Amino acid sequence: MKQIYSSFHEAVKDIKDHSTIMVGGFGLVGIPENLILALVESNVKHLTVISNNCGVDDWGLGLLLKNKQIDKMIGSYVGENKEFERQVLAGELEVELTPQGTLAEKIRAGGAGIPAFYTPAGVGTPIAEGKEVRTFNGKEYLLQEGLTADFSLVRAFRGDRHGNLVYNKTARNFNPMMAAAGAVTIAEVEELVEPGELEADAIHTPGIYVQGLIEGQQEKRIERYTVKAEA
Amino acid sequence: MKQIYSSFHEAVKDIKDHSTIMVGGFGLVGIPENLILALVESNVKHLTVISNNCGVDDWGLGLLLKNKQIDKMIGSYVGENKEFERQVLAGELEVELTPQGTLAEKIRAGGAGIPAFYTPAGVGTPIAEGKEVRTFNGKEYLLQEGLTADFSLVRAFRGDRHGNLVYNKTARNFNPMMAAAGAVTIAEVEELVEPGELEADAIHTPGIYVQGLIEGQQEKRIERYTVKAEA
Amino acid sequence: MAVQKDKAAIREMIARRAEQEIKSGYYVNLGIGMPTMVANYIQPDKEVVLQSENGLLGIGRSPYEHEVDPDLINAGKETVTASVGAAYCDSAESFAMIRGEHLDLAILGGMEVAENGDLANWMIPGKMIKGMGGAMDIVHGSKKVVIIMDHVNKHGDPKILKECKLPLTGKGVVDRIITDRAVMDVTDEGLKLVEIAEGWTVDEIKEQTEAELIISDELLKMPSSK
Amino acid sequence: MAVQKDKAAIREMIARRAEQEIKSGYYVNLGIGMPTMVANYIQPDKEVVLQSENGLLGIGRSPYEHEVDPDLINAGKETVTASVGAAYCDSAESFAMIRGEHLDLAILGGMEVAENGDLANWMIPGKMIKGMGGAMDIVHGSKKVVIIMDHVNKHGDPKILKECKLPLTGKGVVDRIITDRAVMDVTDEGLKLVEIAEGWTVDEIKEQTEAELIISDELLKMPSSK
Repeated sequence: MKQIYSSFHEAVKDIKDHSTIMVGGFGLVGIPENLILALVESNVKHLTVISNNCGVDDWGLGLLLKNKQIDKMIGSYVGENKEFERQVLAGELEVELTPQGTLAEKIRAGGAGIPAFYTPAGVGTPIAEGKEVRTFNGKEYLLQEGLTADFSLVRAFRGDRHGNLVYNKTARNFNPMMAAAGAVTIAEVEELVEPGELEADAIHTPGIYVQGLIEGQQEKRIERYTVKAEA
Repeated sequence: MKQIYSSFHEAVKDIKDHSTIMVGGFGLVGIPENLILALVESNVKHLTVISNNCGVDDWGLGLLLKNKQIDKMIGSYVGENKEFERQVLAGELEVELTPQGTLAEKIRAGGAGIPAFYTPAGVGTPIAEGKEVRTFNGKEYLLQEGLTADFSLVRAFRGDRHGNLVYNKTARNFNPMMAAAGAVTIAEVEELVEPGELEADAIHTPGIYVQGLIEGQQEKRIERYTVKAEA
Repeated sequence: MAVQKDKAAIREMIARRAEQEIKSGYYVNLGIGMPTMVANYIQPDKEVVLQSENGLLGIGRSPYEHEVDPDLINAGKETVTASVGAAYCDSAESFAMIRGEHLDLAILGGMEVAENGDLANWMIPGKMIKGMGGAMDIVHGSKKVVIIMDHVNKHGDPKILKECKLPLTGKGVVDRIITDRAVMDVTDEGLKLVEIAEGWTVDEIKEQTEAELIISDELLKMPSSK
Repeated sequence: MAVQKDKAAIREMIARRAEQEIKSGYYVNLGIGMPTMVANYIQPDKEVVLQSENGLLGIGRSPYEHEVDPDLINAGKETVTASVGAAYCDSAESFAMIRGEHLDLAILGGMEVAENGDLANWMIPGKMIKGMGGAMDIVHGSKKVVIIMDHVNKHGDPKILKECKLPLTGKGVVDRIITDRAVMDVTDEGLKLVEIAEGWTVDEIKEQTEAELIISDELLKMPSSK
């Protein structure tokens, strides 16, 4: 049975200054909302954050940013956040942009014990600078290395006490790879259930990747509310 | 909607001499039984077969072997098959042994457009001969290239007319990676259902990887029947 | 307001022309912005599966208000629905589909395209870099990559160039360019003009295109927006 | 029949000693053959998850006849059950767990082990090669790799050597060796004898071991099979 935290404060208390953390989510979908809030409260500093995006100004990772807790951000798209732009231009924040598919694969590789792999994305672009280019079957590829983290914070729909996780719809995104790539993975779940309640054939993250869990209620803010007018 | 074949004969009719085929399964579990039988009947020759094992003497890929349809076998364990041994010793069959995890990852890479990756398995062993060895973070790794096939034959539990597949228990094994790595992937399913019947969050092989499907009844032979005496 | 309306009409014309690239049975990735609009014009008799790189194979229409699920968005972060027979996956699997060339077609926006198929569509030096998102993967991952964009920029300068000036998204990745004025193919011989919009002459298009244009022997009229 | 019984007793003794390597909360991969037997001796108060590289995290006991499911086997191809809270996965994910060092312990059989931790357990030149299966991945993929085997071969010759003669499965991968006569650890200083079975002297073990043995200051008695 995995550790079940009694508070979000307790869940993040081992995350120290200068840690590298992965945070699941695409935009604001599938982010571990309360773990992020607890990190803001903990006031831990000099974080390297690996996440596809960096939240918006007043929600998600944007809150860590506003509180100046992040030294370096590794992601693929950071355009939703004005404070991000200000800190980069002011030299307060280092940013490493990585093509989204490469980022996903680097994290997957990190969790899977693959130190490096070749990918076509980025050949002939600024991303290729300083990277090995190698030809396979007449096509050029870049060498990219795997990514791991001291802590991974993920958000799942349901999780059981063995650490098995199931995600909902597009809230899955980067969460499963990050769960595998964190030395310590903390899962915020919408619902904590008993072992055996999740269908063994339908588990997205096997429990081996998860060190602790906590149930959390999600706000699930929507960035681009887009609807069809009722007929 | 994907092609639904009316017979196993029709399903394999495009597989010609000298094709490279991947065949799902671990031991006799999760093998596409009727597609293999149809290949035997088709009498197609000079196949390169990529599969973890090569069946047993009278079932699965062993039938293709007995009928001398295989020129080369790429797998990780071929010890269950006496005819295999005879053909190798007689120089009739070429064999390329690959560590099981490396084989799984090579097939996953092939389907995912990754031409090559590094892995620790095989460093300092006969597997490393002729392969690049490279050090990352003080540890040695081998370069291994991705694998693809002209045809992949997989066996699923349920499949829908969009090609989405779900596997049962340990019959999943190599099937999902092979489904993605075949230029043409043919799925033998125990039950064909309508789109929408499979839970969208629980699909193992998204339909994009599958070109055609056929329903087939499985014998599911057991290699090592092991039971606990009833109390 | 007249200009506004013209802009919308032009975007619709481009989107409708782009829709013709989509054949029944195709798996398609539509980029953020104008490419997303193409979905609105897909002929109902075509069976098309739209992929969203955030992990959805089978994007459906926009939800009615009561259907909105905050866990269900497209790559542009808009709330969407899933089509019948859709499948969700994680981001690594989603880009495995893309990188492994399982998609038939990607329709993306562009800032600059060069005659050799180079594409620039993600950064302008000196301006804040927002990031490439999935674009650098998607340009390598589809059997056909179509760029839709205005033929010239707001100053009237060409966007279809001999060489891109902006940092690249991908090298030699574009197959076809569709603009408000023309359709051009990247071929081994060079950039070939294959369709021209009503109201424009070949000479005018040549003038508005920095890249050398080969004129197709079978030059067609581009369908207008009406 | 006496020999037969002895053999079984020796295997049980090794398996029971190997079980002591397993701590509560561990994820463990047990190799095919004698290592699989270790599962029979896991203390009921320990919470242990057994991984099977063919795609099962959470191997349960053998099935009763009415429970047999041909789609549910272990890596030794024996029918098994799944434990409560088990998860199935594909082979790539299964080896991602292994290669990514998510397992706490692997217990495998061995033909030869060298004092530097080299392991040979998959092929004998001149004999038909059956294949390495998952062994070459598993030896790299666990926080601790324990080899269980007879101390000497059937001719009485050492199997724990200065250098392996057989083709390797992995280089410098073994952490601990458990035999019918001793327990040895691979350390930076060399191979260290840490436990010795009843009925054997240190000198006898040294004689039966080609590798140079460092004798632990805290040499323990190996638990006997009773």
